[in-house]
Amino acid sequence: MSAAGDTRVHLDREHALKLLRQMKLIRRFEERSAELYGEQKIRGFLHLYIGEEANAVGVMQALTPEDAIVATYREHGHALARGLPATEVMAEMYGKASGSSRGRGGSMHIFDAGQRFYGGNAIVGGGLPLAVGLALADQMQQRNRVTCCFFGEGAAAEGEFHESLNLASLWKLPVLFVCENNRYAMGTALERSESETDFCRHATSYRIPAEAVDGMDVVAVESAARRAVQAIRNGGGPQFLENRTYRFRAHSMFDAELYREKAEVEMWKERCPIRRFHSWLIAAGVVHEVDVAALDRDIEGEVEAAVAFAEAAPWEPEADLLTDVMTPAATRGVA
Amino acid sequence: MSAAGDTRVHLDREHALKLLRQMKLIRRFEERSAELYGEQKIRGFLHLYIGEEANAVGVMQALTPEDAIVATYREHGHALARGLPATEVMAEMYGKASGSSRGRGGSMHIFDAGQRFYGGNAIVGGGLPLAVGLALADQMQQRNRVTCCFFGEGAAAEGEFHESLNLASLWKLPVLFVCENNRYAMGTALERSESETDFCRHATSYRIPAEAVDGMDVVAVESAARRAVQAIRNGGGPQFLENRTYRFRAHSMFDAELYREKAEVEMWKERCPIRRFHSWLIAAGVVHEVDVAALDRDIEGEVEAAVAFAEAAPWEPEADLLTDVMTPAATRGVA
Amino acid sequence: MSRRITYREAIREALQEALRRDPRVFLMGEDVGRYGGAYGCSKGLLTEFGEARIRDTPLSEAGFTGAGIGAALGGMRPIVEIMTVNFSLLALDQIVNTAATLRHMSGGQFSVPVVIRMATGAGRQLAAQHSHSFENWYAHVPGIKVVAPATVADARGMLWTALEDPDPVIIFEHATLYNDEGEIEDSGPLAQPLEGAAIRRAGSDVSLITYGGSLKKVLAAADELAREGIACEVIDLRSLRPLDDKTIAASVARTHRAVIVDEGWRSGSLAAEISARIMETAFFDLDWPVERVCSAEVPIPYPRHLEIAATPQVPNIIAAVKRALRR
Amino acid sequence: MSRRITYREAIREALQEALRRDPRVFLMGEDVGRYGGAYGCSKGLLTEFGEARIRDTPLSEAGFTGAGIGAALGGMRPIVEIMTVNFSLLALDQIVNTAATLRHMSGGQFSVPVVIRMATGAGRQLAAQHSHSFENWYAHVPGIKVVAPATVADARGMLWTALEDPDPVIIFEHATLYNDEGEIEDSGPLAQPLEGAAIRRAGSDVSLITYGGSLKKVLAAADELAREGIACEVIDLRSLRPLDDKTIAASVARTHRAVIVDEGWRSGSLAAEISARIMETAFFDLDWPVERVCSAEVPIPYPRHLEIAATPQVPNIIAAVKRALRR
Ligand SMILES: Cc1ncc(C[n+]2csc(CCOP(=O)(O)OP(=O)(O)O)c2C)c(N)n1
Ligand SMILES: Cc1ncc(C[n+]2csc(CCOP(=O)(O)OP(=O)(O)O)c2C)c(N)n1
Ligand SMILES: [Mg+2]
Ligand SMILES: [Mg+2]
Repeated sequence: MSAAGDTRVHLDREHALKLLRQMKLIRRFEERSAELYGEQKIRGFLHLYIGEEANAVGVMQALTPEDAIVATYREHGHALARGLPATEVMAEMYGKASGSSRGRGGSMHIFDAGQRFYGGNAIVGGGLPLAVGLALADQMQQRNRVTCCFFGEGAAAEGEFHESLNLASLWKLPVLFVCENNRYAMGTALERSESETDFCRHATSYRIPAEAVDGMDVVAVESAARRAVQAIRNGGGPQFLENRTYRFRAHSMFDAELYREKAEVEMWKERCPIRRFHSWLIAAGVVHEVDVAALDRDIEGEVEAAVAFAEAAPWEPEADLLTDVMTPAATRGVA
Repeated sequence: MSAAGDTRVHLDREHALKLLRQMKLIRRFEERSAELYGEQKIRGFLHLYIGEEANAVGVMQALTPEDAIVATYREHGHALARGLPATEVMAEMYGKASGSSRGRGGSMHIFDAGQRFYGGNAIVGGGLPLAVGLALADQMQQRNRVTCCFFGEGAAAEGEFHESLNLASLWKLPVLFVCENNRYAMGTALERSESETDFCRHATSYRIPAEAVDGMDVVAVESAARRAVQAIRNGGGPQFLENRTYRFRAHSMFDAELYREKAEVEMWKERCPIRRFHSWLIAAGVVHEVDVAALDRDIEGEVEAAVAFAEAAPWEPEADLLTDVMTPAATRGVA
Repeated sequence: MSRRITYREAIREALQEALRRDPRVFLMGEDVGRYGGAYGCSKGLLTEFGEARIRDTPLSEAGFTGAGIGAALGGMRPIVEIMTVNFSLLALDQIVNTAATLRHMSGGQFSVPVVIRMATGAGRQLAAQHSHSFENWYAHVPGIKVVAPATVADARGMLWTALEDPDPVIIFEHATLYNDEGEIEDSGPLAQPLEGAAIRRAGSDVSLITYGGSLKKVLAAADELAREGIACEVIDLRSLRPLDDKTIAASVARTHRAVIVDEGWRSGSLAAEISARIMETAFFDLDWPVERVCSAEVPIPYPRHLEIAATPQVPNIIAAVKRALRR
Repeated sequence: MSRRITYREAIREALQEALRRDPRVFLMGEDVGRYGGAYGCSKGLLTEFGEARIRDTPLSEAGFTGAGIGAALGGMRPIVEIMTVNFSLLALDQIVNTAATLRHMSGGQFSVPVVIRMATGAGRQLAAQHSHSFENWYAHVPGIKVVAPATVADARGMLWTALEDPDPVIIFEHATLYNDEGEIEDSGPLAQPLEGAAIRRAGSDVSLITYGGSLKKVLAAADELAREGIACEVIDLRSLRPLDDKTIAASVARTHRAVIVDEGWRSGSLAAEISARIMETAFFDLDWPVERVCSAEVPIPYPRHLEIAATPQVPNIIAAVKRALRR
């Protein structure tokens, strides 16, 4: 692993296995979630991150526990990569009281105060101003922390994107903007939503340094994130990454995928971030197939344990429906 | 005057006098309005355009009666330059029933359907989507018309600016965006509201061709507007002008102007678009002092006639308060 | 000739008919084209009408709603689809400050014939940010009309009337209705009036007043109550602005009791307005205070049992009726 | 020791006190710094507290309001000034979908101690887009508190309490109040509770219920009615969410008649909610239906006589009271 301040990726065996494990955990967790959705254990909207794992995993390597994360409704991957327990994330997807958000949020609203994981925001673009504010709080309190904000390329058309980037740049706030450009916003292809499809040009129009990254390559993502985070910590103000990636699955479980060609999906699947990294590690001799097999067994166990945990977890009692709409009087003044 | 399709400015005597007259009319009209505000004849907010006259006047030369105009709350100048009768504009400022908007809108909401003058919009940024829609209607109905949208540089920080420019570019709509950069949004200097103060860079980040113009030079403005409008009529999609200008007066009649130096105002006043054009015309021998003196008398008469008209005009009867909240049944289907 | 179709099909047919009938009509919104609409209402329309008239927009609620308003001013008849009421907050400025004000503020010079459709409501476990009911907010604004088709026939018939209306019309489609089936009379005129409430069931004991997604719950409650000998009159408001005071007052004059069922949060709900109007128009007819069955004042939670607990349900309605009848 | 200051001075003092007392407090919004605030409330504060804590923002209502919410999450105590309620529509998504939902939706993990101040109301001839009253909309949303200081003492005292509150608090300042003068007691505690209505005048004939900018009109009407021998009880709601049902119900139980005065448009007004609550809590005490005096349902016009005709005025209030008393 890399020491603080070092922006290079040190791909030793330990770190390589960590990256691979996190990506595989997300993949397996989500495949299982899709099954559970079919079984109606998980309800509502479910947006899978499958295909995009390298982004959350790569970026998180550059962050410390003091940094903050703001994500979207497609955030299981970010939550797991951040280190939220798979058990609690799965219980949240079930809507159980042991879930990350006491089950109230479900798949789209995973929060974890301890991990500084600020959701789980399901209004497209809505998380960006929040990230700006978190960074402002850090700046005003002279804390050398980063707020990392993930959003899709579709969000870039929203007014809140524009206002947030301008504010962050104007006030030189420590925000890492990570645009996960998976080429579609639901069924709307990038070219139909953005007059300028090169997001770095957007970012630099606010004088925010930007870099486009291969979002199917976890090492490339980690490396770019480390550079960007270091620039922020050095007082360089906000930084922007455009992670070029792809979702292999439908937008949500309701999506018939009428808007893209099977061939395109297949082409991108060829670039699967897990498969690619795996092959490369084997070829380079950093890890061996037995390691990977062990990892797979381990992950399988972790995911099944998460499912078992969620199954066994209690529902929040109906009597608690109205708790925590407002902060209870007892805890006031503590916040 | 220039023929359609010709983007050069033909500064013959007639055209020169027209430009000078329009600028002077606006100036005199507004000076008189400020007095009338002091006399409480005009109430509410009053935002003077004094100093910025070259922009409305220059741009309007490039437009035909079929084109549409969308402006802000600082729109008396645009209204007069568009050819709305001073009488009706003044009556509107008084709130009289003979006003452009039957007196209901006042200074901030001047409308004229016949002139395709679509306000008079007092929500900063709010006119931009409207302009996009008007242009969309023209495009869909295969009418070769332009919609010209004026807004201040402060509006560029609003989300609606971003969304509108993106839409206009994406759909190649015939919109001329005119950013009147007078360096302040109320008391907020440009540098405090925009991370990138070169608006052409904003425009090009949506792939909209842009040009910065000396907004204190009516000929430069006319010339740039003609080029931009021609590009639009030729199917070039939206175009953007950043008109660099300055307001000589306070933001509104309530403003104590704590936020800028007298010296700065004085420096800009040196560049007064009317004085400059006047001197240049005299020096070049295009017009003579007698012409200008005649113009001044004429304008004085026009403004005083407008005031007299407004004074004599009736108030809308209270009984009509609720008319035209909805379209009356009788006129339905006509729209 | 009558046939059974779903609410979704009714909307699709209505869209198709409008697009065929009037070249000025076009549909725009997020994913209305290639995706076929978030709720599938416009599936297939892109093929028939092409990209210009079935217009996918970027995620820019304020921008494209404002563009719809502008296009209406420019002579088109836009149907703007805002995916759901939750996202319409981003477009509210354009609707309130431009669409609703333009006619009056310009002294009657302009009409704004834009139709804005959006899905609304809870019931699909979509949690706090995707389960709002802000019909009451829109119904508060002078200068617009607000309707909530609760039946397949209204979904089929109100769109055309809305398009013929010179003023902005907001159509609320409750998200739990799209799969529901209903009868359509093809022989008669399909168009349905925008205004006027409908009595969906006549009864003499109590007036149940509701709209949109709650109608089916109210009808179910009325069925159950009928088995206990309680005759409910069920009023479907249909139009939320303007409200049909006459139908409501006449019903209450007959029944002397009213229960309003509204999925909005209770405080400041549309139900409050109706209660206040009954107070004003039928106070001396009332034998019992008007009851409201609304959503609990909590962001709607994800788990099924809590979502059910938070929103009006048949048992709450029955209980309210029994309170009103002192049974 | 008591002294007379204006409502504007009261707010300025309250801001100053908060900024001095708590280093986590800062003020941000359009033109709060160099300009001194659109209504002059923060004049001079930039000099004392500097740019970081008196933070001028670009015209980006959604962006900076959301940033205030985020800063509150991050441990600060932001006071966000949205120039007026009219522009707050642009920030509504952030307030409703983030500030109001975060605590519940996260299972109680976060509090959002943000204070959002904004001017509201008509009365200054600012026409359709600058004269809104959307207090009712905010009062509809669970997860936030909404207050409307109508007196100088409340303007001085509620801000600090709001800042001590762990949840989002929206403060509405009616634009016609800033120049009004009132007494401040410097000897006692300056802080005023956020919740609870205040009886501004006791009386036994009718309960007049109001808030914010309408209070002075209601008090003037009560004065005039007193001369005719009619004793009005005047209730200033102060808090619009939560509402103080007890004070209202107790008053109506004494007077048996109520008139609500609310500058919002009538349909879906806050007055409707209060009327509905009186229906629910005091129906059998009522001798006459609750009356509402609200704004006419029209975008507020610019000319003085029409603005007056569109909004509640002393004569309308008097007429409503007389109707209620059948005089
Ligand atoms: C403001 C808003 N508008 C619309 C939606 C519905 N919606 C949810 S996700 C989505 C697509 C977003 O695309 P993108 O930002 O690219 O993220 P991705 O889903 O591809 O990760 C849409 C339109 C929403 N949640 N919020
Ligand atoms: C959305 C919105 N926010 C705030 C205001 C208040 N306001 C009116 S004009 C103005 C400044 C606008 O500056 P700019 O766009 O540069 O135009 P200028 O007045 O300089 O012509 C502000 C803040 C408003 N009318 N609308
Ligand atoms: Mg995407
Ligand atoms: Mg400006």
